[in-house]
Amino acid sequence: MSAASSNKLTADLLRPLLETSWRFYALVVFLAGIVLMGLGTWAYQMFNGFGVTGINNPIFWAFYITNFVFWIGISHAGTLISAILRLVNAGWRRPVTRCAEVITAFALMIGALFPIIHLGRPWLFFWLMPYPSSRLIWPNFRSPLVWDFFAITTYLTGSVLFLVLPMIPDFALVRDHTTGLRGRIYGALALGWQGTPKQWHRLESAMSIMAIAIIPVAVSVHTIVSFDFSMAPVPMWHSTMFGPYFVAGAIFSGIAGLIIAMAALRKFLHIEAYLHPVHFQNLGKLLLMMSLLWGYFVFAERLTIWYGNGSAEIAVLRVTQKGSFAPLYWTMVVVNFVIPVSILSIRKLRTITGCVIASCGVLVGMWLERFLIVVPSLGHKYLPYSWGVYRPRPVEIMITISTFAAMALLYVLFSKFVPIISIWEMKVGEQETHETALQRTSRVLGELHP
Amino acid sequence: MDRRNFIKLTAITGTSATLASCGNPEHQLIRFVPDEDLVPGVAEWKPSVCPMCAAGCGINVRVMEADVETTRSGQAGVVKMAVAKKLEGNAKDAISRGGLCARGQASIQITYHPDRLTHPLKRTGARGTGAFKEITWDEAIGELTGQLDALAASRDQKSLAFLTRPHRGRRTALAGEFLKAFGAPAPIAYELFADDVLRRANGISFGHEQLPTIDFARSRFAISFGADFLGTWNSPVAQSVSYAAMRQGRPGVRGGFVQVESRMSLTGASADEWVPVKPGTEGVLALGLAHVILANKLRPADAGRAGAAIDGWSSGLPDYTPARVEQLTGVTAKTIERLARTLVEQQPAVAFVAGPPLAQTNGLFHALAVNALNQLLGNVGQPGGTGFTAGSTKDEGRSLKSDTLASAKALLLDGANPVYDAPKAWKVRDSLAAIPFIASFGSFIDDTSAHADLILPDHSFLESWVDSAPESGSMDAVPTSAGPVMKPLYQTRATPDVLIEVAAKLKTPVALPWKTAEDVAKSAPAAASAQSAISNLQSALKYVAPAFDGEASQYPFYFLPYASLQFGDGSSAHLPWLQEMPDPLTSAMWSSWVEINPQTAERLQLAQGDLVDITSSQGTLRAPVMLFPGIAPDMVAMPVGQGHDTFTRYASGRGANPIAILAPATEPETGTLAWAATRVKITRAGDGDGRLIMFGGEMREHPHEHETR
Amino acid sequence: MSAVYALYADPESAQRAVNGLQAAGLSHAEIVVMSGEPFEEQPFAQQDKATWLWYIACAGGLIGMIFSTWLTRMTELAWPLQTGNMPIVAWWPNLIVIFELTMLGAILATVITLFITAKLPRRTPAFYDPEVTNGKILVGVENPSAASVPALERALMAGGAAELKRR
Amino acid sequence: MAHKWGMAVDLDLCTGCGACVTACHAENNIPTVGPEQAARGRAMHWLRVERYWEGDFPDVRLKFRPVMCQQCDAAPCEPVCPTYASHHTAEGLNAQVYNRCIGTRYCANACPYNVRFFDFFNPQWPKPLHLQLNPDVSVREVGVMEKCTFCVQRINAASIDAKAEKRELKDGDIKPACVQSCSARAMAFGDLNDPESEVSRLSRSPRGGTLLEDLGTLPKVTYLERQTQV
Repeated sequence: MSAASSNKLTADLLRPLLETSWRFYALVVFLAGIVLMGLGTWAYQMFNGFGVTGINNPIFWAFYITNFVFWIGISHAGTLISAILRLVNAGWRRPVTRCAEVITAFALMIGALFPIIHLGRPWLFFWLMPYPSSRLIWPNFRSPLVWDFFAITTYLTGSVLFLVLPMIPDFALVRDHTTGLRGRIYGALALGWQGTPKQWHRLESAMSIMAIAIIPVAVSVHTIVSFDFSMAPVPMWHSTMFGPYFVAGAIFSGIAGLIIAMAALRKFLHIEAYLHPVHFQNLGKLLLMMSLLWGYFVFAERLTIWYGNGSAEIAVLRVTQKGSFAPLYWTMVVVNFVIPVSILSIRKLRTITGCVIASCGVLVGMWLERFLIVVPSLGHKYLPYSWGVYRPRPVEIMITISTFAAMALLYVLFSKFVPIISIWEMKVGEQETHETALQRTSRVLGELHP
Repeated sequence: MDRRNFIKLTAITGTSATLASCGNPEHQLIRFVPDEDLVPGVAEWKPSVCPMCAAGCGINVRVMEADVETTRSGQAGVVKMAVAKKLEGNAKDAISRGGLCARGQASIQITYHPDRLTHPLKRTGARGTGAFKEITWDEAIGELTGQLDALAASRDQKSLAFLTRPHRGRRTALAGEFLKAFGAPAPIAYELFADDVLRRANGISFGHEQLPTIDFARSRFAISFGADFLGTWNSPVAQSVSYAAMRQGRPGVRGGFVQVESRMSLTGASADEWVPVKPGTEGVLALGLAHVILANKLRPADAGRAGAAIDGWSSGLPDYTPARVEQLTGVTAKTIERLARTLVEQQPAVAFVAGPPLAQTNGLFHALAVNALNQLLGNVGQPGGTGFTAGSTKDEGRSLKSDTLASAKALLLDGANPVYDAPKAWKVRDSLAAIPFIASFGSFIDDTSAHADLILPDHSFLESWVDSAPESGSMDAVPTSAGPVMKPLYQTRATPDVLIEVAAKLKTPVALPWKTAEDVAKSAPAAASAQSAISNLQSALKYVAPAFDGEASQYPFYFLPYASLQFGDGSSAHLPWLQEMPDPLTSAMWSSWVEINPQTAERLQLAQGDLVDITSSQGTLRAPVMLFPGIAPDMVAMPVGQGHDTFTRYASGRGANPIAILAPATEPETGTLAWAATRVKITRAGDGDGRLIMFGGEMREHPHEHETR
Repeated sequence: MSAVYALYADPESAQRAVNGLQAAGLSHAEIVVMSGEPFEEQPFAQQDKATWLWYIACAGGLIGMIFSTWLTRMTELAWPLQTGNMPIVAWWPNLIVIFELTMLGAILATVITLFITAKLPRRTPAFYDPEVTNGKILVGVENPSAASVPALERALMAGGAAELKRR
Repeated sequence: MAHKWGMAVDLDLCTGCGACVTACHAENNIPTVGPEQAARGRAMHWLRVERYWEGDFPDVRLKFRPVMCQQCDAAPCEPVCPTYASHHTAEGLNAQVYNRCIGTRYCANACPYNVRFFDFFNPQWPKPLHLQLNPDVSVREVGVMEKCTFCVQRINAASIDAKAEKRELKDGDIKPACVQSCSARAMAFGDLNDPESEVSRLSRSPRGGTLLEDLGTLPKVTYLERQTQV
């Protein structure tokens, strides 16, 4: 490719790093404020006891676990999607992958925080980790919460590396385009990258291996999250389809999150030239597919329960669909299925705006879905005398809101300090002709089955 | 490992496996618990008597050493002393036989109540404001003797009134002696749910003016007319023990049990057959059963005095044919026939009555009618029937009427709380206001003692000598007494000691046969006076319809205030355990409520928890709705116990007091309050505001079984 | 250190330079190439392709599997408490932990190998030119013997270098 | 042979009087949470008496069922605990080690009987109510799960006394607070491994059954169905 276009690309994608408007600071201060309030609320909860939240007997899990599942779900945006796209080497992935992988890393960090926030004695959370302690206590590997610990650790490590490795050449680039302290910092981050053929080869093979490794891990993570529920003999939790159901839901909400993030970046970083409507088109199609898949899962689940007519399950089914949870339930159905399907299945409507609208709905809907999995079942277990109701209180609401702020904040800061679109991959993309794309695809697939 | 270490261990891990865990890593946990958190100790068991009701259950008290912050001779500090830890029924006691009801279990909190009075008090503010100041015992006793001397000086001894609760054993006897010697009238005993009507009836029918002891254990069939004998009536623990023996105590024999009432009580819940009747017609049903038995000559017709008390008995009760009884009671003739035959076939069978039926204006009739039926069944004084415990005493006392306190110039309060549990119409508040001097011996400031000028707080029962002479509950019950199980926590004094001291300090001292509270408790009761008491009836009784206060057109609902399982007549509403104990039938905690039949509620568009105004001719109160399938559609019921103006942090201003809106109707023969003879109307006052607190969720085990999916 | 190199605007001329240097008798280990992006098509980009990375990843996975198998079994036996009527060593749940640690092993092995073989991280290299990240391709020789320099320069120029640099 | 502690509840005798509920509070230092917290569903009753209405007036019946920890042999609450705070003891009890509990509340969700309770706050005993606390039972701090222990402190006390007197435990030596307080003798406690014990005898009754049997939790509390007069 011509040096000119290469320089233009570099300039465009470095602009966010080099130029800073007051809006950026305003946004950061605003978000940081909310995050601090959230932390304060958590401290308040720890100091006064869990009673300041709305949970009660028998509804021992509510907002926090809902958020946990929600954020872990969102985390499936990136790594999984970008890994798949890398493997099939979809050309249009290049501007998308990094935005996606960042979501994964941050969403995982936030999600992994909730099991700790929700502990009665959070200061003892480290008892979940296997280490030789003087108490001679090891964690109980039969507990799905311990499985969570291992799954999330693996997934987080994997995703962060998956995100960071392709950033090295871009750090080198920033290093060469900046001076002074900033230059030295990026220089350190670049790890002395030169760009010799050997380095390029190693990097690319490593990425292929990671892509292959990360996919089963991602699937296992949300399956294990679903095990948190399906291992307990609780009506409508104890289900064999929860694994795939949760994974589908996770990818569903993940794509929605990605679309929104991309639209935001496109708007605020003025990189319309690199995030084209076609990217949204394609992601929109993916979202449509996942929406249909989700609908299929929900139907399969509900029909089985309804037809089976087990008294405990029916009680939960009834309270969600007809009872006090019905408004939430039907809202979920509309925003998760009716709206996305009707918008995205019409080509004309599958615009950036259309996709964003659908995605916002899906985020709300998927949060509700998790809430409707957690709470109604706990409130309606086998002995009706012990049924209960749940009302959230300001504490858990505040903490929930602040995690969304935290996500936004991290994202804003990241796109400030790292090229949110992988510059070198863009260059490769531009030099790559259609034929070579095909050859490459076949080669990568060849690597898959040596 | 010795007991001490063991207790340490359990204190730490709070689980088993501590013993098993020698060699098990679990004992590693110990070093993570700071030593000061551990309270090792060894238990000792001491006998006492439960004070919560007149039943007089013998209990064992678990006593252990503890550090107590207390004041000894003006010196505040921490002392090691033996304190009570738990109350359990005494297995050797004829009444409790090792069992103890919820109220009994919770009575330990009387001793440790944070709002218990710790020293004598003198009123500073206006009466009823509860403004008091601390004084010494010398001042307090000086004040009391001064007031009594003043009465004596003005030759006005008879205007000294002593207000207590019935059946408080030797304590009442002491008061009686004191008053007699001082020249004042006998003590006034008041209790809302007193059984005077039943005692009178038993006097008439059987010559025992006393509550019956029912021998369920050897009975094959029991029919109870409104008696909540497993919950709140008479001697629930003893009756439960004996009831259990009737049900499962004999191989191959399971005694049957039918409950006749209009609102399902705790007892009704255990019945094999629950027979709802129109309020105030229970006696008619009893005579209907008797009619069938007589008409079919199923049993010898003679029912002695009991029969003679019923008009038309000798002629086979012509007015009580099943058909007519069905009209009056609402119980079908078929049921009456069947029940009558069962009563005769399942011998020995026993019939008894108590509670709401006797709280009607025609209460005595119901009691006599059931007595006659019982006599006809032929098991009075027989195994499996009713008997009368020997050796119980009858209080020589007066009962409280609307005018009893009018003449009083000085009033001594000992436990009774009429401001709370007497109908407003009696104007107890006003009479108190008119009395120049009021002294209370209570351990708490309650609705009544809030009006006192002087409070001389008594020890708690665990700190004092106690005695009991059970009136019923077991045929082999004997009067007993027991010493204190722990030292007093505070600057309190045993009321008997106070009375004795006052008696001696009066200008013209009053001679009492006792020197200390111990003597009083140990002294033998006066020779069983109950047996001798035989009352007679001018003429045999016939059924007259009960008179309800309030026109049915204007006040469409019967209003039933019932003794609550937790609070009885409200005297234990200040105990947190009982406040938080879910009511067995409704699962409500910390609340009062009005029970309404779901159909009625639907008609009035009332949902669970909605607020309603309940209005009688006497006034209005507001309470949340409790849907209650076990109550007649034309009746509403409220538990007594909540709605205190003043009764410690746990009960003050909580809920509503149904007694407040009762009409002052009385049973003519005994003049006791007919507390079930009021009618009310209900108007919706708004949506629920969370004042109805329930522990339970659904009230049915399969809530939606009849609905389609 | 010293180095002689030239910067090229397009891969073809860079390739010509490489060919020239090889003609001048340099082994391709001596020829240094740097680019701001991988150039799959050019022969000079094909060197050093062979790698053990795939096998090392599998080995890492195996280590993870063995470790986790030992960990789960060992801890369950070290703390032998009955729960829910399950065996002390409960394989079903353990398999989940084993799977996760297997994957973790593979991932870590891959990344570590990457860093080692690509000689990362290291200090900002002495022999480097920021122009590389502007799309230029660097071809040169490190520490050339003074005698050979003119020959090398000729070879590099033959490639049609934009500019020739020496340090 | 090791003991296997079990309980039998005769629903034909249970009158629903609630004495057991209060006795349990008195024995096990269960805090009173007060009206505000009770309204939020934080009331703690290790032992509750469930009541269910059947039918409508006038043909209405009421059914009581005391429900405490069923001490399941295949307890769903145990394996889900990440720290072994909830585990099975040699004598078949579901032990709950408060010190080891970090408050995931997973066990409470997994328990089909809803008999596990969470300390939402540090318990309060306005002085001198604290003098009543039973020193044999630890007071639970905020953030941990607690539940019926079959009055393990009494089990251990009796075992120690028996050991001291160099004898075997006899049937009836151990009475948990609820069993002890029951006037109607509706509850029996003892060793299920001793076929002669009262609890074993009752558990074999044709009226006997366990709660939510189909879930396969193997509870050690047997309920004897209520009889009806024929």
